[in-house]
Amino acid sequence: MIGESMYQELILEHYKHPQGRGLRDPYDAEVHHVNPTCGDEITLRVKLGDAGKIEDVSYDGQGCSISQAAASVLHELTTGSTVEETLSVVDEFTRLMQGRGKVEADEDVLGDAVAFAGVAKFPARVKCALLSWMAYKDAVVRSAAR
Amino acid sequence: MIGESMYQELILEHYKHPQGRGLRDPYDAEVHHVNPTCGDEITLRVKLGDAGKIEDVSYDGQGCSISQAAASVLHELTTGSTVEETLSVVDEFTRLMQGRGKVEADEDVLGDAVAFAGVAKFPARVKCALLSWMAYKDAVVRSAAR
Amino acid sequence: MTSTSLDVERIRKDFPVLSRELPGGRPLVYLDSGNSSQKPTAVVETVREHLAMHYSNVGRAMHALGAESTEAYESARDKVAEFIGAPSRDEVIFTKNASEALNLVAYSFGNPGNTDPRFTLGPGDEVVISEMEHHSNIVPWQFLVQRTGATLKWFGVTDDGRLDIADISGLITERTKIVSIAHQSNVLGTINPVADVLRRAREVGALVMLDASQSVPHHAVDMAALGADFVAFTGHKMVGPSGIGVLWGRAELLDAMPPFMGGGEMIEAVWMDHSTYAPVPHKFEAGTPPIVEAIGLGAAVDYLTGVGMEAIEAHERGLTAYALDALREVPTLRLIGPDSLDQRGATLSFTLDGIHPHDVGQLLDDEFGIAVRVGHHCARPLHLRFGIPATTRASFYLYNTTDEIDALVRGLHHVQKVFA
Amino acid sequence: MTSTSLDVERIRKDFPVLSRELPGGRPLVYLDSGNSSQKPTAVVETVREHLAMHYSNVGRAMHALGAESTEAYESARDKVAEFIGAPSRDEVIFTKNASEALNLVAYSFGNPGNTDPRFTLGPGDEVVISEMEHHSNIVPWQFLVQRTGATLKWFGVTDDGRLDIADISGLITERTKIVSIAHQSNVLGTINPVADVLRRAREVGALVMLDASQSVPHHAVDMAALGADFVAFTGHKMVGPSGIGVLWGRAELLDAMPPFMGGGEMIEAVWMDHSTYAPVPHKFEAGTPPIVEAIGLGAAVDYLTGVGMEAIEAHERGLTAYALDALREVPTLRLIGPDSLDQRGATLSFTLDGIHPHDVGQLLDDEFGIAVRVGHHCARPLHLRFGIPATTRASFYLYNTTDEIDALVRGLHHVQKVFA
Ligand SMILES: Cc1ncc(COP(=O)(O)O)c(C=O)c1O
Ligand SMILES: Cc1ncc(COP(=O)(O)O)c(C=O)c1O
Repeated sequence: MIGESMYQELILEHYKHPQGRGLRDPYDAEVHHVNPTCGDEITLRVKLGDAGKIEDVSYDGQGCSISQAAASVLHELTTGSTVEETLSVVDEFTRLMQGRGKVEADEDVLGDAVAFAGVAKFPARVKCALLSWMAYKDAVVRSAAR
Repeated sequence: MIGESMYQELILEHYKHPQGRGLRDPYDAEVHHVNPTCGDEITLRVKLGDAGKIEDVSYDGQGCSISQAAASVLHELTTGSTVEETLSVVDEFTRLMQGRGKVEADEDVLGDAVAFAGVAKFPARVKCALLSWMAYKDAVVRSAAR
Repeated sequence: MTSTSLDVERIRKDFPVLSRELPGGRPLVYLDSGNSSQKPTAVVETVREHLAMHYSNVGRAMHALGAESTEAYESARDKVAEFIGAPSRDEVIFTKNASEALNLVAYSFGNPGNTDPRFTLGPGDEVVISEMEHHSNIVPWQFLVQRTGATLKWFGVTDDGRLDIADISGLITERTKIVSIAHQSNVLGTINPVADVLRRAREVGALVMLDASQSVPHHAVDMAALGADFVAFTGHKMVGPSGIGVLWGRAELLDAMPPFMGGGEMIEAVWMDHSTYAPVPHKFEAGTPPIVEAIGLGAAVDYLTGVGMEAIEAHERGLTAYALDALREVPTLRLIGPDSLDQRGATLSFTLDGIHPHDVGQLLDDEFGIAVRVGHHCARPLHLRFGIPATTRASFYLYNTTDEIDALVRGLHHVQKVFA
Repeated sequence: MTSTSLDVERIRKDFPVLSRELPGGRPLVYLDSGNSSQKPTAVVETVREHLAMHYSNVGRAMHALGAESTEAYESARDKVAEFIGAPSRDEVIFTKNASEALNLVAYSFGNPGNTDPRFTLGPGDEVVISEMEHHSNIVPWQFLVQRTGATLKWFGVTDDGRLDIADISGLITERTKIVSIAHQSNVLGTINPVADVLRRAREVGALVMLDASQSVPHHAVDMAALGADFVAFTGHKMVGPSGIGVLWGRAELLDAMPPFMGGGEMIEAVWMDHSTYAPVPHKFEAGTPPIVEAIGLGAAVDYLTGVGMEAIEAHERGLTAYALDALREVPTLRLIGPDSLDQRGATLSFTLDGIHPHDVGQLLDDEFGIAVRVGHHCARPLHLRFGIPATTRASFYLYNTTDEIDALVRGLHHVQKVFA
């Protein structure tokens, strides 16, 4: 077992016990994203609250443990934060994932999401990890546009 | 200086003192061949005699020493022999040239033309050596067809 | 144990990476040769030695190094020609990979400058492929029909992973200009019934291309006996270097085809407004070719010939029999492809209930150093056909052992435990 | 002596072949780097080590070796991008050589499936090249106009070997879709006035491609500063392996172009009847790429950067000055190309009265181990322009010395004696 194993306990935990899974009403925007190369899918809803806060992120989907766990972590990190805060987390997560294993993760910003650092070395898996996060960014833009 | 130098004395001799050079009348067929990759050119005439003998091979051309010496050697080897004999020399010469330096030359058949053995290792020069010989083959076919 | 005349322990010593330790002290269990094979020292050293001590451009250079490189490069062509039983060495064209070889042939059709009726293509004409093709034998033909207005048709695949030739006469018709199918599937392992396809194609005057990327590395394949018109394969899957592939074609067809790429080496003479082209094979080798890579491929076929293609085939057959048995014992494992040894190679793709192949592959690697391939293996339509997004694939080669298959089975049990 | 900050004796030790003895005990005097360069140990060892110990397919593989290969391959892209000052790494596309890069761009025009007006091409549209181009920058455009009915036009060359831009406005017009010229001529050594060509092209909205095969190896070339739309170059001329070339293009153009070859790796999703494509650079990298070759090119640019491109340029400038002087003393020698240091690289082509270049080159090699190139150097139209079938060409690189130029001059005197 190597130090940087992709399957951190935390990822498996989120996979087996996903947080906030299921599609909930009401919502401001719903998006459906697919990764055509591996068939991973996610449907994701965003509900904005007061003072630029994210009131709820609800989702449903299918795919590998990385894609599913990433959605669960996303739910935890975004719900209750301001839109602005969450978008900077998304940016940091994207930077980490696209860094090909050479980027140092900022734990303060990423929290639990640092568990995905090992994924960055596998380009084919990066898309799995990013699927829900890209869907979230998309949904936020759409809900803000309403 | 390496053993298999391309510039055998004999080749330089033929280049500096070409045998039978110049176009002569009468003739049965005349051909003009060009090597477009290096610009070598030859005009060659064949006169058939009695009993299937080659009475004269006359030629004019321009190009590198290999192409010019090959024409001179060709003149020597063909004039006075039967068409059949000369064609088997052409075949053996072609085999040697296309053998990429791995074919053993048959000295009995080739005579002076074995001096060209070193050329076979340089694909770009093989065409120089073969130019007049291919022209000769072509001319013989044409004169026989008349 | 497999019964074979191949000494696998001795062979493993020829492949330095096989004794490597992966980070974290894992041994390497390489079961991904269908994706790309490992390289024996003989190939690595040939590449090194040529690059370091004999390198120069080929063909055009007229000096000692030029002669050495040209001689080595053209000898590699001889070796490959002999290895595949090509009627003529000039029918062996070096490309950068199998994909280029397939694209080269696809681009030969429907070129407005070429009037040879075998290579004209337009509305009403048809191209036939199959549902089990690698993307490299699908997309070039999609491009072709998009450019020309011709129609693309395809063989289906049966539930047990065979080419469905039930309606071969309805599929291959007088309108068919070319049929291009895999000789052996890179997912199913299926070896396709080339003779049946050829027979029908000949009836209607269609050309036949085989994507032999998965067969030439594993079986003695003879061009003359095979009887196809074009065959593509790739060096990196047959213990050769990356960056080198092969197109074999019948000389009279290659002669009739327009050139594909233009540039140095493929010309006879160039004027500003037109050019004439070199004879094959050079007509299709524009620019400086993958010189050292071709030479490395020559060393690879020498190596394979030294071991013996029959011995390799027998060894892989033994491994496949062993693996088919062993995998049957893994709960919920579903094999995608033939479950008998009949007309199949050493490639086994499967699913495990409720566990995504990405997770299977990554855990096998993470925990045991077992390298398998997961995903759609560049054959997405085949996976759609079976209603699954992805499979896990183990593929064997001359250096694999039954111990490694045991390790795979143990690994799969572990994966099932982790995700239980 | 040349004045330079480059320690040529130390550098020569990095290239094992330079201390090699040729058959017959000749030392090697390698003056043919314009054809293809030699390889330093750093490159050879990178290739060897990767092939032997870290090899696997890239991108698609999800295991330890796959990660190592992918990381090394994509790092090579980073290195090349940085080396040429590419605004984005995704603009660096790996091809098999410069010829493929040029063909790729030429095939992007006039594809019936692509309606982007920058890439449509038909009767009335024009493509502009020049009379000094390498065949690889002529023939692809001939193919293009043959396929589409467009017109090919070209810059002439002045008597002193410069691009004749006197009538640039008449040549590049509103009808011009693309101008493709050499950055530096492989025969004349001339460095072309890119800024003038770009200015005119921008006025009329034409795209500009540069064949930088002879400039990138020898000068610090910066894509952003250069301002062209496409740039092609090739690994084997810049101390890299064979089998690898580069196309750089502006991202927004690459995005707008249709794919060239189809296959694995260049797709996003494939159905039997259509496909969607991956973003650049992968969209243009069909099939298994030249993996180890790209990694070797990465080591090559590391090596060049380590020596310093400015130092290399200065060293070559010194050699060129020395050679221009030295060759002036050889009776009847006629230089084809600029005889001053102004806007020229370290490539010198010439003729000797009454002696065919083939004989010059072969004798230099036979007797002294001096490797020069003879012939038309894949630039036949340029030779026709000067009314000669061929030239002898000496081309220098970072490892050449003034002693080697002295050897060349002695050799030429000898050649003249033999053929006197
Ligand atoms: C100016 C120029 N363009 C293009 C090429 C073609 O490069 P390659 O043979 O690597 O495709 C060369 C070298 O052969 C060249 O010198
Ligand atoms: C059946 C099949 N065809 C074509 C290819 C493409 O080969 P390459 O990637 O070398 O172009 C592969 C392997 O990737 C394959 O398995």
